[in-house]
Amino acid sequence: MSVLDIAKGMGVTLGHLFKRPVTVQYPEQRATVQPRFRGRHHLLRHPDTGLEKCIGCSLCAAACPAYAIYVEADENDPENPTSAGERYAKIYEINMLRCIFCGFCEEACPTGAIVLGHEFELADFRYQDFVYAKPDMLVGTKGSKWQRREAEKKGKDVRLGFEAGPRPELEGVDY
Amino acid sequence: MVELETVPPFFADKQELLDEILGRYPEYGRRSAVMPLLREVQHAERYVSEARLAEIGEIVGMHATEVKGVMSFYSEYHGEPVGTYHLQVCSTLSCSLAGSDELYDYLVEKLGIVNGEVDAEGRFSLQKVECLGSCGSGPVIQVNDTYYERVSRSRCDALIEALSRDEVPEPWRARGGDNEGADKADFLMHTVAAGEGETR
Amino acid sequence: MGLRDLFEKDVQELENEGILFSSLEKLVAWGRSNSLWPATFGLACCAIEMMQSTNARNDMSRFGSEVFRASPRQADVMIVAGRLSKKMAPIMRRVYEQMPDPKWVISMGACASSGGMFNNYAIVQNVDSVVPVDIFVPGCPPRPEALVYAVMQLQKKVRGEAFDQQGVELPMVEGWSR
Amino acid sequence: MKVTINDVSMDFAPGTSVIDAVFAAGYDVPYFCSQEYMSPIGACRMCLARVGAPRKDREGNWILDEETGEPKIFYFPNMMATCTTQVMEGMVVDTLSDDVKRVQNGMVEFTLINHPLDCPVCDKGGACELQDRAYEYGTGESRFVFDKRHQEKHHPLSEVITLDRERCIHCKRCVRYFEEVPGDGVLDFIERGGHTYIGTLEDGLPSNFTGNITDICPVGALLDTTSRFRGRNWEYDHTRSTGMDDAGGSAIVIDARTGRIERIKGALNPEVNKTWIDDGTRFGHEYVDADDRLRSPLVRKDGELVPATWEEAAQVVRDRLGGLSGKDIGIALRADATLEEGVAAKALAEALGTGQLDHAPRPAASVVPQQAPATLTDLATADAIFVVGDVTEEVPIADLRIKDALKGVTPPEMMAHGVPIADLRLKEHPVFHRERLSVAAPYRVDLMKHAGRTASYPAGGEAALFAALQAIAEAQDAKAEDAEAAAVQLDDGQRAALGMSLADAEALVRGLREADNAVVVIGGFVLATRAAAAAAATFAKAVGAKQLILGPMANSYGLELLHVGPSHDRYAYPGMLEGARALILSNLDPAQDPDVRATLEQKDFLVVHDLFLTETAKIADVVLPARSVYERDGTTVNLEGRFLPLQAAPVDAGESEDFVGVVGALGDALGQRLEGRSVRSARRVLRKRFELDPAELGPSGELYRPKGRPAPRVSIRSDEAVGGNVLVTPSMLRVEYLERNPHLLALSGGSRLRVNPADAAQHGLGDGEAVSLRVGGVVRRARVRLDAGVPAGLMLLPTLPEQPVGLAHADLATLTRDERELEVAG
Repeated sequence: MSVLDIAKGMGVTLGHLFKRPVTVQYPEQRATVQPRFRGRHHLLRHPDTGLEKCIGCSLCAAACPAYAIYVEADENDPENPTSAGERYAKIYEINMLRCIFCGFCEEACPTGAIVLGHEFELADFRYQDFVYAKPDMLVGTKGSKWQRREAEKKGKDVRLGFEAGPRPELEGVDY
Repeated sequence: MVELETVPPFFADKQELLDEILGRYPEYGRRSAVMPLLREVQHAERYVSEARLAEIGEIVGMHATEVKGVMSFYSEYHGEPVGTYHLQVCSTLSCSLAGSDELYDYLVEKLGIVNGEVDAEGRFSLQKVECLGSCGSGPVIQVNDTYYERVSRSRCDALIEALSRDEVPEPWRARGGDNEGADKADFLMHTVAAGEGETR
Repeated sequence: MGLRDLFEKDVQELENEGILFSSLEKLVAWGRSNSLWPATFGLACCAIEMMQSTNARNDMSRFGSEVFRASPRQADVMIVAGRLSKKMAPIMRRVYEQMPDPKWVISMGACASSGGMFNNYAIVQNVDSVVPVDIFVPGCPPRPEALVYAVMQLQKKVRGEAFDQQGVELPMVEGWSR
Repeated sequence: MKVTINDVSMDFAPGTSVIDAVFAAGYDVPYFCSQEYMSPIGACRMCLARVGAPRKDREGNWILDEETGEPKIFYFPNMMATCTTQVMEGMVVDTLSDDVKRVQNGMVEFTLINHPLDCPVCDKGGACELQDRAYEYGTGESRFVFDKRHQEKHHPLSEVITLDRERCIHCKRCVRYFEEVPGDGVLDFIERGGHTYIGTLEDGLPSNFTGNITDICPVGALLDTTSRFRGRNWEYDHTRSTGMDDAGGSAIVIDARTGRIERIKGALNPEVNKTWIDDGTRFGHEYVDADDRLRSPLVRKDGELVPATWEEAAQVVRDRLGGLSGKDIGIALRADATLEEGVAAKALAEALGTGQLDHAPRPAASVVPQQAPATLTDLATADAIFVVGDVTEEVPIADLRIKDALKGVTPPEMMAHGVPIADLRLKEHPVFHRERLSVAAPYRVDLMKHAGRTASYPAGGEAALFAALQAIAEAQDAKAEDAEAAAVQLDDGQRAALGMSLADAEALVRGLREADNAVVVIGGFVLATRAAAAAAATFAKAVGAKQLILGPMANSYGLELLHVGPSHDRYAYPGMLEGARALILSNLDPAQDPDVRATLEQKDFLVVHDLFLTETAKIADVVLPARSVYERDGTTVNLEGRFLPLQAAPVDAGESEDFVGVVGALGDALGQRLEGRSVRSARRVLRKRFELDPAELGPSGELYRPKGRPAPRVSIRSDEAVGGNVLVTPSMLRVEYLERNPHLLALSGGSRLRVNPADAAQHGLGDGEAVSLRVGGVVRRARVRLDAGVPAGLMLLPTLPEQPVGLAHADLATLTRDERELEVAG
C-alpha cells in the first residue's frame, strides 16, 4: 500500500469535513415521517355529525394477528347516540405493546373508523400503562399517554417530535 | 280477545249464512271459508276490525294473525274505517299516462287528504290502487263500486261537489269523439299550465 | 452581591440571581443520565433499528450513549431488541447479572415487551419476567427515533422525573425496587 | 330408487326429497326455508337445481334414447325446488352446471335486494346462512343501485325476542315453527310483495317455546334479546351440554365470552329434544353472572362471615365435625346435582359414618317406573296419551314430543348427512289429532288446548281418579268376557273424582287399551302421594300402557338410581333438618321457612354450599361457593333414564366448586382419599355401578335400564299429609333465580299467585298486586294473577326446590301486601 493510497483515503475523510452533517437533531429538529407510516391508532368521528365511526363490530379484533384489540359493544341510546346506527363500542382497548402496527385493523374496519397515525413516541415505564382506551385514541387527542401525562403535569401542551405529510382525516374534527 | 267482549260477534245472528258459506267447502277445507267471510264483513262494515279477524279465525280454525295475513294481502279489504265515499285512483301505466298522477295530486289538494287517509267528517277517503282494468278510458276514479272514467278537472270538481251533497251522480258514459282529447288533456302535465283548466 | 446576601436571601431568590443549589444525588443522576452506555442485546429485527439509532443520521451519542459495549462489565443499560426465546432467557439473565449497578433495561419492540404476535410456547411473553425492565418501547420494530425517545425517557427516569399513570413516582432504577 | 346426482348415483327410499338426496350424495345446494323437523314449502326458491327423469310410453316401457339406447332423460322445463321435489326412479339431478350456477346467483342477488348490508352490527354476523350462501353462491358485487326497503328495526316481539323487519327474507321458518312444533300459531306474513313483514295480532308470543325461532332464523331478523350486542359469533366459546332446568335433559350449547354466559342455544339430540328447547332453559341463565354471586368461601369468625381460602374452610369443617358422631351429621343435595356429585356425597357420608343423606326435592313416590318405562320417542310415536299433571311446566320437551304424537309423523330416519333437511311427510298447517290426547289436572293447564278429552279433578284426588279409571277398566274387562255383564257402575264419589263425563272416561280407557302404543304421563301431583302413584302404576298396567314419570328436577331419576338417600325414613331431608346437629346443605335454602330457620340457628354446625348468600347461608358457619349447572362436568339422567353428559362452560366463577370439589377439599382435610374426590374417580364408581362409561357417552346419550326392579326406597312424606288450600304447581322457570334473570322476570311478570277471581274478590286481592304469603311455612312473595281456570277455594303457586309440587297449607292470615315490591317489568 503506497502513500498515495493513504492520501486518497484521508482525502475522502477530509472531504467530509466540509460536507453538511447528516445528523437529524431529533428531538429539537423533527423527524420526517412518510405519509404511509403506521404509528399510534386514531379512532375517527364523522366530520359532519361528530358521531364516532366505530360501531363496535370487533372485526378489527378478529383481524388482529397479535390479539391486541378488545371490543365490547352496546346499544346506542337513541336520544344521544355515541355512533351512527344501533350499535357502538362501549369498550375499545388496544394493547400497544402487543400491537405490531401491521394495519390489518385499518383494512378490516367496515366504517374506516380506525386509522394508524404517525405517533411513534410511545415509550413508557409501566406495562399496564400501554393499554390504550377510547379516550386515548379518539381523533383530536394529541400525543401518547405519557406525553399527555407529562404535559398535564408541566402545564405545557404536547410537542410531537415528528412532521408528516398531510393526513386530513387525522386533523381532528371541530364540532 | 278484548274486542270480542266489547263488540257483539258479527256472525252471531247469521247462522244460516254461516252454514251456507261453510257448506261450500269440505270439512278439512274449512280454512277456505276465510275469504267469503271476510267479504261479508267488509261489505257490511266497510272494514275488518281486529275483533272480526279474531272471530273469523275462531270460525274457520285459524289464528287471528293468519286471517290478518290473508286480509292484508288483498287491497279491497280495509283494516281501518274508510270514508262514506272511498275514492280509488288507478295509478298504473295507461291511466298514469292519461294523467292519473295529476288527478291524484289534484284530489289531494282538493280534499286535503293523502293516500289511505279519511277526511275530517269521514266523508271522503283516498287511495292509490293498481290497475282497475279500464285502461282504454283513463284516468279512472272508482268511488266505492262505481267507475268514473275519463275524469277531467271539471268532471272531478262536479263529482266531488255532488258527493259532498251526498248525491251519487250517474257515471257518464265514456264518449269517444272530439272532447275526448280535451278531457284527457285536462290532466296531462305537459299540456296544462296552472289555471288553464278553468278556461275550458 | 456580597457574601451577606447568601445568608439573608432565601434559596429561591438566589436561584433567581443565578446561584445554583444542587444536591450531590442530583448531580450524580445528571452524570449517569448523560453517559448511558448500552450493552448490545440484539435478538432480532429490532436490532437493525437499534444499530440505525447509532449511525450518523440519528446519532445516539448526542445523548452520551454511543458506545455499545460488547462486555456487560462496562455497560449501564441493556437494550433487549427482539423476541426472547425461552432458551435465551437464562443467558440474558446472566448478562444482566454481569452488568455493574446501577443498571437499566430497555425492552425494545413488541416481541420483547409482550411476545407480540408470537404468542407461543417458545417465546418469553414479557422480558420483564426475566429482568426488571425500565422502559418499554412499542413498535414492530420501533424506528430509531423511537429508541432515541426511549433513551430520553430513561434519562428522565434516571433523573427521577418519571411517574406512572397513577402519578406514582418511579424508582431511579427498576432493579433496586425488586 | 336409483337417483344420479351429478356423477354419483345412489339408492334412496321413496318419498325422499331431492335436496336430501343431493346432500346424501355429498354435494351442496343452498337453501334458506327448509329446516330439520319442519315442513318443506319451497318458499325461498334458493335450492333450485336442474332435475330430469325418464318417461314411460303408453305401453309402460321406458322411452329410449336413439343413440345410446338408454332411457331418455326428460328434463323439467324449469329449475325445480329440490326441497319440495320427490326422488323418482332413474332421476337425474344436476347442481353444478353453469345454468344452475346462474340461477343460484340470481336467487342470491334477488334475496339480497331488500336485505340490509349491516352485517357488522348484526348479532347473526359470522353464523348467518345468508352470509355464507351469498359468499358461496353469490356474484360478489351488487347491481342494485336503488333504495332498499325500509321497515321497522329492532321491534320487540316479546321481552326476549327482537325482530328486525328489514333483515327478514321471508323464509317463513318462524311462522311454520309456531304452527307445527308447539302447535299454537301466532306469527304470519302481513301485507304482500315487497311490503311483506312478519307480524302478530296476539300480544307478545303466547307460547313457552318462542326462543327457538332465534335459532332457526337464517338471517339476523329474529334475535335473542338477552345476548343482544354481547359479542360476535366467532368470539363465543361454544360448549355442548345438557339443560338442567327440568328432567327433560335437552341438549344445549352454552355460548360464553370472557367468562360470561351470553346466550344458550338448542342443540341436536334426535332422541330427546330434536333441536328445540323451552324458554326457561334458553333465557334462564342470567343469574349465573349476577353480581352477588359467591366467589370465595366464607367462614364465620366471631359472628361475622369473612372470606377465607378453601383450605381454611375445610380445616374449620373438619375441626367442627370432629367432635360430632356420624349420626349427628346430615348431608343434603339439590336434585339437580350430577351423578358424580351424588357419588361424592355418598362417599362423604360413608367417611363421616352417617346415614342422613338425601336429595331434595324428592317426591313421596319413586320417579323410576317399576314396570314398562316409556321413552320420549315412545311418547312421540304414541297413538294414545293420558297426561295427569301440567307436563308443559314440568318437562316442556315432553310437551313438544306429545305434539309430535298428535301430528302422527314418526321421527325421520337419519341420513348420511344427518337429519333430513326436507321431510316430505311433514305438511304445512298440520292436523293435530286431538282425540289421541287426554289431559287431567286440577286446574286448566296449557296442554288442554290440544287435548281431545280434558278432566279437571279436585286437587289431591289423583288416587281417587286412578281408582275410578281402574274400576272402569275392570268393568270393561268384565264386559269383554260376557256381554251380559252390567255396564260400568260408579258411585257419585268416583264420578266426582273423574272430573269428566263417564262416557269420556270410558272412551279414554278404551282408547288407551286399544292403542298399540299407549303412554300414561304421570306428573308431580301424582307422585306427591304413594297411594296415587301406586294407583297410577296399576292402572297403566291394567290398560297395558307405558309409564313416563315426570321427575321434579333434572337429575331426580339419576340420584334415585344411585340411592343418594337416607338409611332410614326419619333421616330423610325434612326430618334431617330437625334431627341432625350438624348439616351440610348443597344448593338448598330451607331457612325461607322462619321456623326451620329457628331450628337451624340452634344447630352446632351448618355448612352451606350455594351460589348466593341465601337465607340459610346467612346463618351458616361455613359458606362454600357453588358452581351453577352450566359450570359442572358430569353426568345427568333424564326422565326416561337416559345418561346425558354435562360439560363445563368457561365461566369466570371465582373459586367456586361443585360438590365433587367440596368433597375433595374435605377429603384432603380429613386425610382420606374419598371415592368422589374428583370427577374421574367418581366416574370410576359409576362405571362399576351402571356398566356404562359416563366419559364415553355419545352426543345423544345412552339409555339405561336397571336390571330387575330398583331397590325399595324410603319416603319423605306420609300419605295422610294431603290437603291444603294452596296447590304448589310445577314451573318451567326456576323461581328461586327468577329475580336474577331480568329478561325472564320481565317476560313472566315474576312468580305468580294464581287466584280464582271470586276468591280474589273475597280476599280483596287485585290483579298484579305484590303479596307475600306463608305456604307450608315457607314465606313466598308473588304477584297476584286472576285466572278463571283456577278452581274456587284454591290458589296456585310455582314450586321451589324447598317446596315440592302438591297441596300445601297456607295460613291466609299471613296473606299481606308485599312490603318489598318485586321489581317486575310489564
